[in-house]
Amino acid sequence: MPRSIEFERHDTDILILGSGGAGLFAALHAQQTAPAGTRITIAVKGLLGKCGCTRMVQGGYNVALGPGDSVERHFMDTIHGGKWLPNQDMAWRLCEQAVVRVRELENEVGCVFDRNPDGSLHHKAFAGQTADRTVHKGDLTGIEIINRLMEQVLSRPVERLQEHRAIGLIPTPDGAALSGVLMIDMRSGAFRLVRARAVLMATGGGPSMYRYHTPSGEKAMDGLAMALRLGLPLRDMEMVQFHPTGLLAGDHTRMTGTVLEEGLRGSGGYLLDHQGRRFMFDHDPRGERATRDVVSRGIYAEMRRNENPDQLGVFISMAHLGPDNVRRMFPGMVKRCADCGFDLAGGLVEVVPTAHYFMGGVVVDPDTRSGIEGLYVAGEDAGGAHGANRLGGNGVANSTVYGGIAGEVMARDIARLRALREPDAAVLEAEIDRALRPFAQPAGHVQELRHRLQEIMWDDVGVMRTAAGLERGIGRVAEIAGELAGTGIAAQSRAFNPTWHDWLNLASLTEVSEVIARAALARENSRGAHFREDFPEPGDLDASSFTVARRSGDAVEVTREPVRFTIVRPGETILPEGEPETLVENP
Amino acid sequence: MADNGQLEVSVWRGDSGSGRFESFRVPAEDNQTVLDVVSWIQQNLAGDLAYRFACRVGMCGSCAMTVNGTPRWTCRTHVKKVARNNRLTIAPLANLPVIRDLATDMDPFFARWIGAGGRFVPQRTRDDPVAPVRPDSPGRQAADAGIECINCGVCHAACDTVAASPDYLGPAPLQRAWTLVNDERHGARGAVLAAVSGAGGCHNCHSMGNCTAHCPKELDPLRAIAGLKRATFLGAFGKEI
Amino acid sequence: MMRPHRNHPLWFAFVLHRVSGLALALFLPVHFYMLALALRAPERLDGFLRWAELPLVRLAEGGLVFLLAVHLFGGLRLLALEFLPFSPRQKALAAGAVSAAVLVSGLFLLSAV
Amino acid sequence: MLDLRLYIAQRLSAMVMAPLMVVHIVVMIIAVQGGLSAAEILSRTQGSVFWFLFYGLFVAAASLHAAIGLRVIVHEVTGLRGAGLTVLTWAVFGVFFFMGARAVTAVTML
Ligand SMILES: Cc1cc2nc3c(=O)[nH]c(=O)nc-3n(C[C@H](O)[C@H](O)[C@H](O)COP(=O)(O)OP(=O)(O)OC[C@H]3O[C@@H](n4cnc5c(N)ncnc54)[C@H](O)[C@@H]3O)c2cc1C
Ligand code: HEM
Ligand code: SF4
Ligand code: F3S
Ligand code: FES
Repeated sequence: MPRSIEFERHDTDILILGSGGAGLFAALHAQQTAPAGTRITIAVKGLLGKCGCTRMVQGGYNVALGPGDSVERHFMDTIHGGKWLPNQDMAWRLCEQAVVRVRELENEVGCVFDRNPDGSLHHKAFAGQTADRTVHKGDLTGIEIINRLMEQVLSRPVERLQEHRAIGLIPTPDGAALSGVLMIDMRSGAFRLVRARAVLMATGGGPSMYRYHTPSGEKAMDGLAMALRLGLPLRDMEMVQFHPTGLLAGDHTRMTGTVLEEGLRGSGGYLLDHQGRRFMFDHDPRGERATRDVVSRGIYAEMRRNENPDQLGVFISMAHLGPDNVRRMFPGMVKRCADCGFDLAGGLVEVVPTAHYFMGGVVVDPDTRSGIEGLYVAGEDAGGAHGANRLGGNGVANSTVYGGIAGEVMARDIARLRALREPDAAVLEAEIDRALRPFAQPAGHVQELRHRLQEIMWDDVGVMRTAAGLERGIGRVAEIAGELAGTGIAAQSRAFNPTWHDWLNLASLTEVSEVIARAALARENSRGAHFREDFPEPGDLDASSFTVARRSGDAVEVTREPVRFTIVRPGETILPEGEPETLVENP
Repeated sequence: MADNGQLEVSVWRGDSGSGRFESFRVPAEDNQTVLDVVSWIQQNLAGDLAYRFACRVGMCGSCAMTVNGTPRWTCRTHVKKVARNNRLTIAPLANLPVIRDLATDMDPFFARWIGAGGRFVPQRTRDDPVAPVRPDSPGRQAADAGIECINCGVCHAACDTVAASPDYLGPAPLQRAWTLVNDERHGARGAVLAAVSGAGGCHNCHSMGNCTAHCPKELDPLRAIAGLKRATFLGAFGKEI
Repeated sequence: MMRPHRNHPLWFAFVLHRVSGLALALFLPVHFYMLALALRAPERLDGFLRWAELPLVRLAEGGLVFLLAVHLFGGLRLLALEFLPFSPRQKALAAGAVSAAVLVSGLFLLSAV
Repeated sequence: MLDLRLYIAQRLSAMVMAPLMVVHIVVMIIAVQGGLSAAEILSRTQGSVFWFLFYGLFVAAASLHAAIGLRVIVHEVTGLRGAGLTVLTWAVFGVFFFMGARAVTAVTML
């Protein structure tokens, strides 16, 4: 290959990117399904099982195993939550397989979810659901799931490439199939091309291009940026879910943006403006207990109205429930706040809406196959299952269900995908050049650029959007992209160089940010997480369409495709006749 | 905070071969964690400072380092809690190979985790209903006591027996083994007891309690290991525990 | 040498147990040797015992009893920790073991003078 | 470097020694009050099957216990392992047991 920069090669049969719920389940199922001797490799940006958002899941996992609940009911809630935009076949499979997956997690993987005194699974009520459906392990559900999955994977013959960052999906020269994935071995700084017969992308989205965001620190939309560069179609890219209560502790601390859990509002916490007034009833009769999108907009509106320069966000106040009660009910949250200097039980803690989850993603079929041979996508990287909004508890269900499916499908497909494929040398070279770019530029300040991108996205492409703001945002994001291309990094060694990876993160975030803004501009109505001040109505549900963005050359094109109501149409339900609308006392 | 608003931070730089401390001045802030300090140095002064974090809220256990001589999670350690005269000394976690600067290789730690039998062996399948487990049963309570470990390696770094005896499985893997011994659904309790009874097993623990004293999750590996010793001892005399 | 992560009672209890165990292991053979002399050369034993009347030696002997007591009670604490239902009050037990040891060896010294 | 077998041996020997040592200390305190002499000790112990078994048991247990204890310390301090460590353990046991046995026979027989 005509290159000055060396790269190493590695071949495997099944390559999995990411070790969240999707990646680990894929590895496990691939190992269980594939013929003996199949090489399975899991490559991950951090340490296996110790990065990604699945580990951070607090609330729990939605599964229709609770009293009176049914897959049909879970499905209908998911469709309603998604404002009729979900791919119904994917949503159905999600709800149906969640039941199997939770049994598998308990019976085969070894997780223990909280129980009722009689020994049966405990289900709690999460907002937006018509049944008690969410299984959990205290408020640290993700740790239980990932630790147990990690043990299963670590104790099996699965090859590990830790601190390996995927930077490019490399197709075959004719572009008909995927050859492999270009990676950076972050520890040594070496490039490594890993060819595989089947590749799963499970890098987990993660909208960290917003000033306030919850996902784990290494997540930067790498997967979607790579898919975009390969020319794959992405859907629902305007759909960014904000969690209403992220901690606000200043720009200098990584604690800012992290989640204060939903349960605080659910159990009666107040949200107060800078004068100490409860404002949520101005926005919704349910007050603080309204759904995430409504509360996020309520807070955002309040923040805009607020003229006190010393206060950016609003306050959450729990003290009226009795500080000792609060300490007993939310020990983890109280301690976490105390560790960073805030008194949640007795005082006020400043909060802001914080970017939490990305509903958009690569267009896939319900078997996780993408538009190109050899590439599969699961978890937060895949679009379709959630539509305009994700129900709390459906995120981890989605990643574990579809990760498992991907593992099985890949293990079966490799019988067909026999040979390893040669890479397109030009694409490979271009990706390496792209990654090395900062070493050839005059040193600048990557972090400052990232802050600027985050401000732009928060201001112009955030909780509430307008055409003018989005257009301005698109222009400003392009400026950032331009500046980044000319910004170098001072440290020249490629080995374990976090600033290089900050640069690459920002490159991914900028690429995807543009797409979010363009998709948001294309959707001239308000559904779920997407709110247009200039088009506040949801539009005709029967004529629902979803956005599809695709890059060709340097331009991003957004088209619309009608939603196919394969299972249920707006206004209809698949619940049996006579079923109550909800089984929850106070939904 | 600081009189001059500055922290004096000494950071260990180097690799598995050699290293030394390097000094940095970092602006002090109100809500500042040790991880924020390290990040600030990387973002502003030393772009190639190697360190690791992920969740930033005490869930992933990636960010542990030695801060003023003590192993800690850094994302949830407030500077005010540990700084002495506005000084901080930050080094990589002890008892693990250093990759570079503040990042250690955690593979040996996880190898021990699996070596201690730390993996669930099923007796049911995904086609069976979920097993009933009474939350107040003594076994479940014992397992719950240690189940929230985030495998941060702080206890591993704090334990002098780990330092002295390279084969020793160490507190966190042994604690996981104890949760499995108490998990009535686990299909290989005997195998776990056998795994922790070898030359590097639980019997090497001297109950020095550094693990329990430093676990950021306030878990008690000391107690779990005592449980394993008792169980294996009784097991050797043919008594199921 | 003293690293801050060791600054807690259970670690000191461990060190005390190790030091006392080691000292006992070194002392005991000497002790056995002295006693064996009773058979082969009683007069040397008597000489030794006279030497043992010296106050300084008395004190040293007291120290050894102290070591034995420390190790004994510390050992009992460990046995209790490992074999009895676990008590979270480890620190109190460690302190108790040391005070019991002080008491016993104090008694020994008092009765020696 | 302490597996279950060694652990059991060490803990059982400790359990055996504990009551023996309590008795021993009590006897010592009483004895010291009267001032020690070789004759006194010997008159108390010589020819006594009880004291022979008492101290014999102690010597056996202590030899085992100390050998294992030193084994642990040597391993942790010097890193010695494998055959060397095993040889050392048995050597310590041997020396202890031999010297102890000599003392017990001296004190209780003849
Ligand atoms: C704080 C928080 C709380 C949440 N609570 C809940 C909840 O209660 N219930 C719920 O259902 N959902 C919840 N979610 C959402 C849920 O966590 C995610 O939807 C889901 O876990 C995503 O799983 P995943 O496997 O797709 O991605 P992740 O778990 O994020 O895993 C992605 C993996 O890919 C790796 N990766 C990223 N980029 C690269 C690259 N370039 N190369 C190689 N590897 C890469 C990452 O390091 C990571 O290992 C929460 C999310 C957050 C942030
Ligand atoms: C009197 C009753 C005794 C009891 C109850 C007892 C108890 C114990 C226990 C439980 C341990 C294990 C400690 C650990 O694992 O950290 C131990 C270690 C040890 N004991 Fe004893 N012991 C007794 C007498 C003795 C005697 C007489 C000697 C000397 C010959 C001795 C020498 C040692 C040594 C050298 C160790 C190793 C210490 C270490 O590993 O840190 N013990 N003892
Ligand atoms: S026991 Fe505590 S200190 Fe040890 S790894 Fe687990 S969480 Fe960390
Ligand atoms: S610190 Fe080490 S010695 Fe035992 S009690 Fe904890 S594992
Ligand atoms: S960054 Fe995850 S525990 Fe600190």
